[in-house]
Amino acid sequence: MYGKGILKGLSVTGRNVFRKRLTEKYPEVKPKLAERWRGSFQLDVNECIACGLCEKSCPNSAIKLTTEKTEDNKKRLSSYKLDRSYCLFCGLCVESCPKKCLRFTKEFETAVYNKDEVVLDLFNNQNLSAPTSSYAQPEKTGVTAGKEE
Amino acid sequence: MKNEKNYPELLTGRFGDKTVFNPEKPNEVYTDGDNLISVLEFLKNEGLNFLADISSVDYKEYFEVVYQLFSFDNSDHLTIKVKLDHNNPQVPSATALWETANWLEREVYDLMGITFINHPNLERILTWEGFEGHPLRKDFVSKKQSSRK
Amino acid sequence: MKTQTYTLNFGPQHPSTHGVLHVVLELDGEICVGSKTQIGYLHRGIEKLVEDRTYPQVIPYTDRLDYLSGMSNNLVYVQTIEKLMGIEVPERAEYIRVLLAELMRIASHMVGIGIYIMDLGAVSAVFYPFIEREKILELMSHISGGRMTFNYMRIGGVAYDLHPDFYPELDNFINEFPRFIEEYHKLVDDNEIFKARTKNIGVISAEKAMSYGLTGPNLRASGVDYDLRKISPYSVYDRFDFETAVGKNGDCYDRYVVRMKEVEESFKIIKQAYKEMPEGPVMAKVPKLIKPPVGDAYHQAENPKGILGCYVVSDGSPKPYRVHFRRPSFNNISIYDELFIGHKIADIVAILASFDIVLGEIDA
Amino acid sequence: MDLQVIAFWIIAFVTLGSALAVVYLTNIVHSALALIMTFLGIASLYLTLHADFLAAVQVLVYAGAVSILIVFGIMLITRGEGRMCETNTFGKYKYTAFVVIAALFGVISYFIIITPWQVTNGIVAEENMGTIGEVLFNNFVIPFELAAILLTVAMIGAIVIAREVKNLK
Amino acid sequence: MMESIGIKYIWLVPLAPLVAFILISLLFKRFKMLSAVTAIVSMAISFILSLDILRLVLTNHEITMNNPIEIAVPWIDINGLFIEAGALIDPLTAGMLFVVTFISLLVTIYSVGYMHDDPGFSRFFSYLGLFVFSMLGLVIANNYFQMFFFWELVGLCSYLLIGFYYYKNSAADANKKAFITNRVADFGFMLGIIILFVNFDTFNFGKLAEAINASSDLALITLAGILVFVGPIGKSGQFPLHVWLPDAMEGPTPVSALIHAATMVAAGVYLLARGFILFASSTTTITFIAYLGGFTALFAATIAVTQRDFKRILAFSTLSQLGYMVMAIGIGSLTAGMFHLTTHAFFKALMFLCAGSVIHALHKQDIFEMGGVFKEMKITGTCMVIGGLAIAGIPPFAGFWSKDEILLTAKANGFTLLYIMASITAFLTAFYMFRLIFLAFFGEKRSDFHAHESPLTMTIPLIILAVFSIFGGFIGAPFVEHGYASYVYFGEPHHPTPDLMVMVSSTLVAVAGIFLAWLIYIKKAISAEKIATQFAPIYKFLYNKWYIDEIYAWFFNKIVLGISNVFNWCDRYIVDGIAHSIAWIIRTSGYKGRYLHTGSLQTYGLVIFTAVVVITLFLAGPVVGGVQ
Amino acid sequence: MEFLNNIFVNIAQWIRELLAALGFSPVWVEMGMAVVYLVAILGVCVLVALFYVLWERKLAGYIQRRPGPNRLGPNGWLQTIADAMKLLTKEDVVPQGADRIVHLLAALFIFVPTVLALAVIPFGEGMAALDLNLGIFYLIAVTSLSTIPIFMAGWSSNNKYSLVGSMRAVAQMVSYEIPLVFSLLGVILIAGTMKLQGVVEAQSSVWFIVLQPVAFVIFLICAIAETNRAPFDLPEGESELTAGVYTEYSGMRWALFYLAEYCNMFVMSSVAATMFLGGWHGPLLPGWLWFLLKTFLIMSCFIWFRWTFPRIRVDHLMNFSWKVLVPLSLANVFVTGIGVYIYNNGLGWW
Amino acid sequence: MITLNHYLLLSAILFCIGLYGALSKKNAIAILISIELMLNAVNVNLVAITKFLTPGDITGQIFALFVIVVAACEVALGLAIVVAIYRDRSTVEVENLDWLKW
Repeated sequence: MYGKGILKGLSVTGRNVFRKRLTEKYPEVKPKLAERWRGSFQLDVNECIACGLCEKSCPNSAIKLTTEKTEDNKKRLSSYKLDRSYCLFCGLCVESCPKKCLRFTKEFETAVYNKDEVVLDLFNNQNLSAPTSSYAQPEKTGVTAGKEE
Repeated sequence: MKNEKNYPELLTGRFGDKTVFNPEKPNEVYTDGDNLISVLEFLKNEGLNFLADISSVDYKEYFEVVYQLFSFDNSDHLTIKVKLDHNNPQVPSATALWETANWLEREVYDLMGITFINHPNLERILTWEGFEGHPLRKDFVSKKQSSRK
Repeated sequence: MKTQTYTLNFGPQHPSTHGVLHVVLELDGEICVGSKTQIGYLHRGIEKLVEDRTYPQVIPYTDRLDYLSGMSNNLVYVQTIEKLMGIEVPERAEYIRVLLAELMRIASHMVGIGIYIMDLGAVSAVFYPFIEREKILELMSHISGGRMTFNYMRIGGVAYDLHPDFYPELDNFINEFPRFIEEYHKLVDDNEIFKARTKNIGVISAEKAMSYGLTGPNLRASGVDYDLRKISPYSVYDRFDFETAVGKNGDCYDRYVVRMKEVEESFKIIKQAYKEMPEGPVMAKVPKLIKPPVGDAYHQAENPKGILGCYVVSDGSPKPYRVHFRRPSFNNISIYDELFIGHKIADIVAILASFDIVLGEIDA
Repeated sequence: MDLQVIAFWIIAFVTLGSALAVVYLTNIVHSALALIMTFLGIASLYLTLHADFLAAVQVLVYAGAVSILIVFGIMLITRGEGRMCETNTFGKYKYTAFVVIAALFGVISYFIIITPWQVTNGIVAEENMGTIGEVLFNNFVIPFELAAILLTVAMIGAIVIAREVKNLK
Repeated sequence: MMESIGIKYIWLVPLAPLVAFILISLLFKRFKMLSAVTAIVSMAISFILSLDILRLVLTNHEITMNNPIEIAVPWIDINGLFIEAGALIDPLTAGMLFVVTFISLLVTIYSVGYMHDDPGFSRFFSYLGLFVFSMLGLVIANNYFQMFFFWELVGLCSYLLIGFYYYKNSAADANKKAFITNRVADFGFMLGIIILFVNFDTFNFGKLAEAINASSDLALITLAGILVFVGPIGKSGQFPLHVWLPDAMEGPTPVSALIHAATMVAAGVYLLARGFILFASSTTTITFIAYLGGFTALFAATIAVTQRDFKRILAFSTLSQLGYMVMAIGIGSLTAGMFHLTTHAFFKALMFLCAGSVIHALHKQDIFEMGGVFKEMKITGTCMVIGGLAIAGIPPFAGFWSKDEILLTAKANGFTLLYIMASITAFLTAFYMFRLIFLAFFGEKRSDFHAHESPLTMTIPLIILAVFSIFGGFIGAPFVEHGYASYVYFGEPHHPTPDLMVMVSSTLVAVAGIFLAWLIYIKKAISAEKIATQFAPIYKFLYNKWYIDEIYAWFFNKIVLGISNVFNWCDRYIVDGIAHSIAWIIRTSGYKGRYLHTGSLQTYGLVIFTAVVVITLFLAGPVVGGVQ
Repeated sequence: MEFLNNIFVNIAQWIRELLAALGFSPVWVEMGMAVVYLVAILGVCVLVALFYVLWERKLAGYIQRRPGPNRLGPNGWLQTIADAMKLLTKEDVVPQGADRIVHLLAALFIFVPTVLALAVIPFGEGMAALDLNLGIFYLIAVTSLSTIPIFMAGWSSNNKYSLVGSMRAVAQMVSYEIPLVFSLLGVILIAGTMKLQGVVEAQSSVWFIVLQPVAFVIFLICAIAETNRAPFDLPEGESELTAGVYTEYSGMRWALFYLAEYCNMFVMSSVAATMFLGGWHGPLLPGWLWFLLKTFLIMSCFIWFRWTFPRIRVDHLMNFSWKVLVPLSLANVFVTGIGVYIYNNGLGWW
Repeated sequence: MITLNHYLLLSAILFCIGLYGALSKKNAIAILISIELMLNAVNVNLVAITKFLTPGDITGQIFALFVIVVAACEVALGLAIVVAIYRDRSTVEVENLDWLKW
């Protein structure tokens, strides 16, 4: 019958009116982020050995770090800037960190008011209190590969 | 992957020494601009009726245009390569054989500056009309060269 | 009535050009008599950019080609390098790759179909597929941390093993997806208006499709049974039981039908890959610094939009000498100019949407 | 001041004003829009004359259909070239015609004024639609049918005339 | 009395074909079969209604020639001119209606086969419809005016049908010839009825009959009678206005059948019968009619003997038979004339349709190129032989009885000369008819052709007509009680007593004719060529149809043109001179004045309204003053 | 109950008496009442539009498994007011090439037919601002005017999308007016009056949707088309013509078009409620509430259709009107006529 | 008090405006529009005269109805002709449409 398809369509949309709404009420209800969420960055300066691997691994040269020699002739980080306007959030820097001291956090509200604030100064503002992501870090739970039986 | 037909043999039988093979790479054929169209037409009739791609490489001394031929019926694959003079890169257009060559050649022309003879509409496609130079050439210098070394 | 034709700039800012496609239409009333497709508004020069990056650093850029199916793009690129270097990938990694590629296909088709039908005017029809796509993106974020730009595939395998949270979510998805498929068929398939809008509109004959180098669902809708997963199976596709979706008429309706069928087939593959996934490592042994031997390699794979090809030339240094991508949408839309002629504006929108194009891929 | 009098003067003002605009404006689309206004004014004039049915017909036919037809006609023949505000200019008789028309108006109005009209103040039926229907289908049934045929003929004729002539050469 | 649907729907009898004509020409032109079916259905309706009328007339004895039913409505009612449109039903009309509709129906059916591949298929059927409409309108007419009206329509239709193949020069010439000749005759007819109307103030047959009976002005009636007779002379192809009829063969053969058998030429005879009182009232008229008819009969028969064209022979035979009918009426027997018309309609239609069938099969018309067709076309051949026997007057075929009645009447009424002429004609008729049959159907093939029997739509009408040609004569056979003569008569019904001598002699004459033909053309005992060379002048004279056409040509070229030249001169230099000078003045002033015409409508409008103002002021000024 | 039923009538009566008591002559009282009615209608217009804009967004959200507007006010119920405030305070942009006066006037004129039409709608027993003898005819005449402002808007914007949209709108509205009128004819035949009150009163025993189901469906379809709503929203045709007629409109004037669309929908659904669903008839609740409920039901159907169907193509649209709806509605009128004749005269007419 | 004269004068003015437009405008469609004005003026006359002179009778209204029909036909055909002319001549300025002269 002509018009049957139309009625079927109406029944589908009509039924959906009474189904559960899926929208997350965001500001009130925070989203549940994945363990490996790639949010903002944190750098544990104390752990950092200033090897510069992260700088080299960045495809877009978003990371600029400078080092200085300490008294005992050890390399030491003197500044660490990450320009998020260039950042692809590919995670290659985090992966390349031999000490696992550069980490993703689970922060996702990274909008800023001033253009300058886009550049993260991880040397002075390590942001260590932020919840960390498990990306390229030793997994906290069930790291073993394979399904859970 | 093994081809069903022995294209080197077929081509040699048809074109003699105008097509050059590397015995280690059985899926690669070198030919020159003059014979290109007849080779392509021959191969198209032999079953390689899918022109997947036309790409080009700037080897500094010379240009190379690379045609990737596949078949819609089986997994046969043959790469046709044409070496071009670096000063005057010209190659006949394959638009008469495949409509898809139209845009692919325009892209090559736009980005690599290789002229396709008898192309119906050889205009820039990805860059704008007044763009100077051909970006994918190794000697291309952008006015705003990227910050990267 | 003989009327004067007029030029209508369809795009680059237009709700139904899927981004910044620009079609200069010559219209006689509502009927198109001439068309010129202009692209490049989203050209970022990826092929040039990656010449300055090392081989692994290229992977994030491939995410941004067809940003609706980043995982599949990753896959093509890493497979090309693997081909160039002759690396064997562990079996588990291959299964993960297939699983993710097929999930990606579903996600991409969800957008393709949804936007397609939205462009025909049925706005609700875009939300239901997006709900399913959202689930897939959640799944992706569990394993890679990103929702659209994954950078998950690695030369020689995948970056990490699957996250434990991934499994229950996937179970959930597998349970709920069939209901969506059923509902969506009911909503769209038999709708008379939808059929009137799409049947016999934008008909592409098999010859035309082959000549224009169409690939993917657009080619198969025209009746050409060409699917790389079947014709020359890469990865481990030869181990799965699935069918290729093939249309008959090559019109807009068939393109929808083929996509829907393909989604169902992908779903089958996902279930199989999930069930049969072996244990083991996910990375092959690859050197720290990747320096492929001098030479070139071309590899292509069946992406959601069509065949994505990747041509890599190596000069033996850690950076690729030349990378070229055969972007399926780029080839697909070259038929537009011919196809639009004689159709009404509304049909043009339908045709445009039925191709499921992504401008990031077209403009590279 | 009677309400009716006020209404009449307002309507007369609007009607004649927009009629003047029809003629005076030099943009043909503006003229057409002013024409619609005139039609509406005349429809209200009918209302003051207790011709409700005719008023509705006036709105439906003139304002709803004829004006749209005219607008379509304008769209078909007014093309991009040239400026819209010069599409409806006066011809060479702008002044001559005015003189003649003024004289004509003088004559007409003179006769209207001097004619001793036999006005009878009867009461117009409140609902005259039924009456119109009865009269139309009894006394005027042949003109009515003829009008129907005329409309059909005109419609077909218009289609035939305006249709594109193919293979003329 | 009126419980007959035929009477009730009498108007439908002529109207049905008209409706068919309108439908076909306006709507069905593109649909071949639909137009054919429409035409056939309309004819069938007419036929059935006519049949019903006939039944009524036969069973109801109150309706007689002297007591017809008359149904009429006013047609034109202007001061002093009252014309009505109506139907007059008496046995004469009923019989005629039957013949016309019957033949028309058969011809129409036949045409479906005959015209099958013709591009003008639908056009043909639409013309047929119009033709039959005109004829039926003529037949049921109750007054001269209506009759004249339809008479002219019949003329028009014959023009259309004869010129059916208008792209052929000969057809175009033939239809012009037919039309012009008929106009000449119609002019006489028209004068006649005008005279009648002026004197008796009515067109109605019945009223006229009373008036004529009451009138004593013999000269007037004679004049009117002869003038009215001019009409039949033309329409029924009497000498000397017969020239169009043989040429009318240019039309499609079914049309020839229709014209010759039932419709056009019969109209003349029918008019004679219908207006018999007018002619009978004057001895001069009636005698003139009788002798003209007799002469035409003989004259045409002699020509027919020498002709070579299949259809042309039949045409001259028609002429000859028409002469018979006219003669029959002239000698005072309306019954015999109409009886012969009826039987003649059957067998002449039969023969024409046979001719059509042969021509359709052979695409040849010259009988000397035929021969032996009988073997291939058995049905057609048999039918043709039946037709030949009927026309030759061999008992018991239809022609015998009617011809016999004419001869009988001629003898009984004392027209001995005519009786002899008629007998000679009968002999010649039998001879040329069987000359035709023997040459065309028997003997060996004389040229290369492939004949084949015609389709069913063509043969079935043939068979039906053949049956009627065999048995149709019995309706008026002397031994039949209440035969034809009891219904159709003038004055009182009178049965001529059968005269065995006449019967035998006419039969013998016919048999002799057939035998002669057999001798010459089958047995070859006598050489036809030899006769022709021996009597060369006569043969040539006859072959060229007595040089009538040439006489006409000479007459018109020399005399009429000569007179015309005189008038031409007068016209050109005197009349035109005046006219031209006036025209010159006007043209010159117009030439100068045209500059006032700008072609701009607005200018005209402006001038008009200026004029309105000025004139209003001019005219109304005084009135206004008066009012004030 | 009785009180509730007549509450608005009583209020009108009270105002009338108040005006009279204030010493105005009857003429001026009538004038005053006209103003009151006008204000009431405009109020209804605006309130209804604001409510339905929100309801549409809510229902669309529900259909798409979203909650819809939920921020401003309780559960988002003040959202449209906030939007209206925002739009009112936005800059009134007129494009450079536009025909300024016509462009500005179009947005005002769009309301004229709507307000005129609402004047005759009986919201309850005796609750019509005007009760014309020619009610339905008047409605038809007035709604036929609504093409003109849309044309004005499209033409004056000097934008190709707008022009194409307005041409589509005009063609569409003219075409669908015919079946719309014919579908109402059946009801008029049965009710035997053109008075809207009379039509409602004729439905006291049985609603005309029972007697005229085909006409109701035709009316519904045509009403959607007349109001340019999806699936007949070609003049806007977002994915085809960006925003069609309204492309160049912004701020308040765009809001006026937007509100007018909802007002038109309200008019159409009130007509449907009046003509087919028995107007104010219904048990228990006051008449005007019944009326509003029925209107609400039809409006919800409009919204439901919009969020379910793809857009019809322009040639299908015209074909559908001329080849399906017009013959169908004519047949309906014909059958209804015969039915009414038989009902009135019995079958003994032969 | 509004009398018949008011209406008649109004319609006279309307008629004269229309006539002026018809005589002075260049654009053929403008002329058609002006003719519509004239027809409307006539209708006003008809209705007004019926109302004031023969109030019970509605023949005037019916006549006006027929005038409306004729006007609708006139517009349809007029526009068709104008469109046809435009197609042929690419202009609808009546001053250029003077093929009526010799």
